Amino acid sequence: MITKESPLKGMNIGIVATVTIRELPGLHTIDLRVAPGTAAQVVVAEVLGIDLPEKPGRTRMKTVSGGGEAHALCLAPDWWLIVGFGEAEEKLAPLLLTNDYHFSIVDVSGQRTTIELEGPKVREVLAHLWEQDLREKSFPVGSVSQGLMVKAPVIVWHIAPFRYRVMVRSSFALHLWKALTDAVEEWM
Amino acid sequence: MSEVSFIFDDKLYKGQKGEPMAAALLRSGLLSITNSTYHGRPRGVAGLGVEEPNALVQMVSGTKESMLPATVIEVADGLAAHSLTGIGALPEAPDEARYDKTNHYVDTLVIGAGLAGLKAAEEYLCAGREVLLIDDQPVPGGHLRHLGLELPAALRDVLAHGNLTYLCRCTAVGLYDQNYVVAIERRSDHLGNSAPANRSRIRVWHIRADKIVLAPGGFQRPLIFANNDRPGIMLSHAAATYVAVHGVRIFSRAVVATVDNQGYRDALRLRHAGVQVQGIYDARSGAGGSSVDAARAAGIPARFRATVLDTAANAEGTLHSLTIQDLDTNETFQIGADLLAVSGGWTPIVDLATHIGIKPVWSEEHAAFLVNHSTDQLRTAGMLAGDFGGDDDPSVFFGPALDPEQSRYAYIDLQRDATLHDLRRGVGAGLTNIEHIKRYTTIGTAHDQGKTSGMLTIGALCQLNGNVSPADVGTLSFRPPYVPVPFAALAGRERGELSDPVRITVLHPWHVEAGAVFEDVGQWKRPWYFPKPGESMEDAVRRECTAARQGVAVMDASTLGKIDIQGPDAAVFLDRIYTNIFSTLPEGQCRYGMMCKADGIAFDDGVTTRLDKNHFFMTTTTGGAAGVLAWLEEWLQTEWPDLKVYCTSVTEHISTIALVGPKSRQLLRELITDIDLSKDAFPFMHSRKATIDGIPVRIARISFSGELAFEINVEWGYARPIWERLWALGRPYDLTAYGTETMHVLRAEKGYIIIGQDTDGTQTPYDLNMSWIVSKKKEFIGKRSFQLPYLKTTGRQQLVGLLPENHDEVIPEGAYITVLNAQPDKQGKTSHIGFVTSSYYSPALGRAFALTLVADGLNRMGEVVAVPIGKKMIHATICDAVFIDKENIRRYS
Amino acid sequence: MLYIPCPHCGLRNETEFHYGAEAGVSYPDPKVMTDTEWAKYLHIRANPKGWLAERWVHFAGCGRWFNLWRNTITHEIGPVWLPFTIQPKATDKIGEEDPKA
Amino acid sequence: MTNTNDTLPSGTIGRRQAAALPEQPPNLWKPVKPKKAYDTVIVGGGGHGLATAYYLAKNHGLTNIAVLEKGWLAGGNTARNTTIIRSNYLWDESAAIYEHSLKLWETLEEDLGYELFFSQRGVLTLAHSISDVRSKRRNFYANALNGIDSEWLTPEDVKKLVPIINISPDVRYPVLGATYQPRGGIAKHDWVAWGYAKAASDLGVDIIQGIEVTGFDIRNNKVQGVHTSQGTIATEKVGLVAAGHSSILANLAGFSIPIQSRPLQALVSPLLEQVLNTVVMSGAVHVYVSQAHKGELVMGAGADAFNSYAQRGGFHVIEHQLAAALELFPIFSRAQVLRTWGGIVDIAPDASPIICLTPVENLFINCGWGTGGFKATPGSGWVMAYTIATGTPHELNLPFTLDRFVTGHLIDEHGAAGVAH
Repeated sequence: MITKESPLKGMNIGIVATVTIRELPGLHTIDLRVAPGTAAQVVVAEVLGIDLPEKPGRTRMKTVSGGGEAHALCLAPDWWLIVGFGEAEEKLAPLLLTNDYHFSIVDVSGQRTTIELEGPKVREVLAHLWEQDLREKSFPVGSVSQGLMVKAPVIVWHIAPFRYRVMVRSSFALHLWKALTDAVEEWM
Repeated sequence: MSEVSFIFDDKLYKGQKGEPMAAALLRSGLLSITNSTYHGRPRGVAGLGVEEPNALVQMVSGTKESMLPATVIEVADGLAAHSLTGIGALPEAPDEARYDKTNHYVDTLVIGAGLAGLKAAEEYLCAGREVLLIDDQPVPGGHLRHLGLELPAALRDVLAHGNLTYLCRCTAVGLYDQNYVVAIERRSDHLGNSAPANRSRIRVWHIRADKIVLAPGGFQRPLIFANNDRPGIMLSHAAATYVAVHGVRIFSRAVVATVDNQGYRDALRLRHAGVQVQGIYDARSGAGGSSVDAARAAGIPARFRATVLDTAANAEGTLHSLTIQDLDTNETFQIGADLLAVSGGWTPIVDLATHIGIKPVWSEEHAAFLVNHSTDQLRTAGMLAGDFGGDDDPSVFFGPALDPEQSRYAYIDLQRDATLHDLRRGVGAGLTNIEHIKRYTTIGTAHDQGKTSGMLTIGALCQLNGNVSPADVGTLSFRPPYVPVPFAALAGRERGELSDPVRITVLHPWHVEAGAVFEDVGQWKRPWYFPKPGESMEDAVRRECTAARQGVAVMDASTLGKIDIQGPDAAVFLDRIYTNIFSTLPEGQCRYGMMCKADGIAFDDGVTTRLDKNHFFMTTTTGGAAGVLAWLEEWLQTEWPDLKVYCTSVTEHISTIALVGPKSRQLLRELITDIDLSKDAFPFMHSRKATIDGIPVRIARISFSGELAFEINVEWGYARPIWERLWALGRPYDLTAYGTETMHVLRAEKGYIIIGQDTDGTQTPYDLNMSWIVSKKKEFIGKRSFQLPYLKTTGRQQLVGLLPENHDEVIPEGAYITVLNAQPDKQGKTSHIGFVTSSYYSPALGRAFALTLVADGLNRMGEVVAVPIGKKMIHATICDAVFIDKENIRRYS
Repeated sequence: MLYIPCPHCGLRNETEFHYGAEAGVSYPDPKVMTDTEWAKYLHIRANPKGWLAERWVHFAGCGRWFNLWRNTITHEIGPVWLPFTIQPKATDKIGEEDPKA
Repeated sequence: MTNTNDTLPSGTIGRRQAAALPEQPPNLWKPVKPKKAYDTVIVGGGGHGLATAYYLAKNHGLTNIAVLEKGWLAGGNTARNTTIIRSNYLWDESAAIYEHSLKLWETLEEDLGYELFFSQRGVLTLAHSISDVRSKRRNFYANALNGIDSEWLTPEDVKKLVPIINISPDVRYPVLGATYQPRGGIAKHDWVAWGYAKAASDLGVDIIQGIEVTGFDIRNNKVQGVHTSQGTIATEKVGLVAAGHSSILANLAGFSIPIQSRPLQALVSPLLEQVLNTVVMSGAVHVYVSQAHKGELVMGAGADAFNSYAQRGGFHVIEHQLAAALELFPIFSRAQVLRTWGGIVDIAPDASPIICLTPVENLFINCGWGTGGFKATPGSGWVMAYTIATGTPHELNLPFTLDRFVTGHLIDEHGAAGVAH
């Protein structure tokens, strides 16, 4: 039996008093591209049964069969990352074949590795490496943003109070892990 | 406060924890701290903070940082330093300290925690703003601290406010566009040997604020007179503070020379602290104000229209007596003194404001350059904005008229030993602009960047140019940083393995275990070759090559750029991007393509597979991945929005394993059982879906070696287990792993180019002998440029092969090629016809060979040419660039 | 470190963007170009002192191209607009002279 | 001539004798008011403009010349560069003109009778990857054929030359080798300009500061004069030599040039005991460093990405550069950044200069030196003077025409040079 292997295999969970850093392996993600305000977008949203937030930086959540959480992260006006929605592809595949609607779906589960940080000092730790504004009023729970962290392309997702997910391009995962565990040094 | 002991110039001193080292040294009677940089004259503490021009030290303890003013070092147990003559030293010992950075966003940033800064902070807090207050002192209050006064209760409340963050020992060093401030927080030096190990020594703050308030305060100016640099001559505010606040008791007879009321205030403080103030010599013709009256009431003799002309020193070189001059009668007289406190007026700190191009404005009323600025983004406050407080009416006076001899010892920049004499020479040489004077005299170029000498220079120029106004002279330009910042602080955590990302494939750990030697390809670490114990690189590469040509070998090609391209116009789009046609490519088949920039120069290549009618899978070079995706997006977004195409990077979603060699099919059959891998069922340049234990994979018959070869594309996470399985099955076949070097040899044997190695950014596809890939039927990016005169000239360099006479001689890559017996011209230049782009030993050929770019190469087949390597001359023959299997039997097999 | 207003993501540090030089230089029809005209398209881009209409792409963010006015002397940033929309005047926001007006 | 000895009394406390600069001459250039007319007007009083005027007077006997400077003399890139001098360029055309320049440097102090602190301490260019090594070695072989002194050094050789450099294979981008040009070095930038200014002034050239060119008097496509902030000056010939403002002047004269003006930053440390006697460049990690005569470290950074005339760049550029510098030179950890500044570099599409005739008769242009201008000062002035005096390009600047962008005959130093300080 073949099972997936993470780029961060063997990296122990980094726990300090103020921040916990852990990998969330095997997160299913797909890139959805569809022009905003088109019939295609409406139909795709219908088929997925999840409304697609129209402003980059916004996210939507829905519970899926089995009680899991699926999320739609708006990364650009015509670009959404669909997280934790395994059936998305097969649901949309037939629609794609009709060629009536112009959109694309690509499984990118391997493209990024997800690291979750949690704890009272999580924002201070991230601020060492993340140049964007993390203030609650600028980046509240439910916000998502793309950018660079120690030169690695990442998606930062404020998923819950004092809990952030950093989705990093997999080839950079180990580099970012080292930088994050280094950044907690003073918050032990 | 607790008493601590520290070492200075190998002697033990006592001090109060946290007080400036300068204060402790003075209290112990150390007046003369060092000798000046060029003139070797004795110098002592003259200032109070970062403006200090003399007392530079090198730390011997801690991180051993050099060129720090003793006026800003806080004494602590275990601290040790020695004096410097203005030249620092870089210690060999590694810097063990930790340096980090942080990014901070805030509504309002207030720079300076003096009264003005604190009041501004209060104002914005009341308006409901979040405020970041930074100040370079260890405690808030600015001058209050120097006066030994406590903060008023109201301002203490400001500091306690929940919406205020206050950073002490934090210096704003640069103000940049769009309200961006870089600040340096010194966090552990003051703790001496009790600093926690995990605490960063210096933290760089990157601050972005909606509003910035500049309240930096100012520096007191000295005066220009002969021998104005002796130990015992200090800024009056500094002298009074050391005496009154830090209990310096070494002065008995003081004299004050002033041009403003500050001199009177400081005279009073000296007097109250028990120092005999023999007189205040005020260059002004008269002055009023409470401090003037108070000084008079205290019985301190004050005299107007008088100032210091010259000074004399005792045997130790410290101040002994002064010559006072009556500015009306020019009469002079001597007076003994061991302290001369000078007050030449105040200079607001305009540095930060000028960083973003704001011009300071001269105010006659304040006798200073001010920045009185107020916009939505930026506001100045306190002294900088013209609020000098006190009862002042300062005047513009920088010193008495000095004769040439006196001016040789009238110092303007004490760090640079630059004098009024030097400045006069500059003016005499015809220099009028202050920037020229600065460069001619080096004034303002030292460690203190002219914090006190700048205004003196302006003042002296005013006098030399016939008493013009400082407004006409203008200020020197200030540049970041406001105070010197160690390189290490600015490097932060970007050191060692964090200095730049290391990109690795999911198979990297396997390569490490297998003992691979790696090469850096951009940010990627790629296996270069896999030496067995005792093998040289040459041995390993020959073994790997032979395995690929005769058995079966495998490589990790996952670093290739991969782009998923979908949409009804995908084929049309690729036709415009690639020089060759893709719309005719049948589904399930692959095609090699080349891209040019609009200038017709080849910039990337790779194999693209048509998965179905509207769906393509593009591969790019490892280095070109990001650039190509950006290129595609740029054209889609900014030129062809009508095209219905979406591009998605899957570089790290899909891992690519290249299985190469005559036995590759046999081996693959054991791994892939659900599709027919036979030559006829699965021809060259075709692609098939398959599964391995239910894991979906895509197999493509793509060959970068010319051998029978398969590429296994599988989701990143599955690559390692599948790779492992391949190895288990491969044992009987003596499966061999190979790296980039072998890949290069194999592709070069077939004349396959590598963009960036066999090109240098000046080759068209024609130059690469690839006219076959340039479609005549359609438009594509770059086509027009092929018509430019120079790009279609004959005789351009073309890709051809080269075989050295000596079969074992691998010609160095980059070597230039000449005709036989080429001779240097009279300038010693030898003309060449091209150069070697790739050169290897080929086990398959049993000889060395090379790829080259040679002028008119295709018409030089068989020509014997020379490759000069130093004194040595290699002879070689130009040949076709394909060395193996010209008929391509192997890859089709 | 410029602070650049991405029309989709908001204000972001300059390091998230790539520069695209003068805005509004569209790909001409290569077939009808003289060498000189073609060379102009390839190599000549506006380089004024003052307001410049220029292109940026938010490569590290949404990946979108957009245009903005920026003053090359003060680094002041003016109006932003999307490709294929009407180019505003630099004056629309700041009240400076628009060199192209 | 290499000067390292001090001419003023030195401090004795501390570990090192303080090296001081000698006194400057009592006279530099004569302050003059502009005349109504000149034979030739040079627009731009930087190093290149002053050198052009000097060689026009010295080599071509033309002395009725004015140099017009908008600000203060040599206050542009001449005052803002890292003073690196070398000629080991890849392409034959580049190598030829930079080598010509270097040969002029080697006799310039005698020629001008002015101390320039021209110090041929050698220039190292490091390679950090296998492809980097390949291209640097190509450069090395190309130089050999062009008769330019160049050596290939192993990391161990580099370490011998620069003991403080870290050649450990463990650093992120290890030193894998280097080219070395022994005749390369540095000079004191301000003094180079002043030396040219003084010599030109002594030959009768009028050097005028604080005068801005606002337009050109062009009739029948022929330049007749320049309009300035101090009135119109008639002239037969005009040379535009104003790095950082070339596009503006070209537009005033009615034509466009393929130039983008970008900020290029540099920084300096306080005086430090000598630790570095060689110029070290690394395009791969953007480190360009030398230690000046007085003891300060002078470092160049990479150019900023966008057009700007503000003479300031982004601080992040400095931060990344220092991180890279510390990987190479751990001993720099406690060196301090004393001052940073920015210049305006004119960059052509192929990172090579433009020195040629223009669409306007008798109007000549010299620009596009990008990051390589200082080292070219003598050669640039020399060929520009020839071109203006004779009305035709010298063979050395023949390849560097505006026309090359139409024919496609670019001289692409991008691939070869990166940031070619």
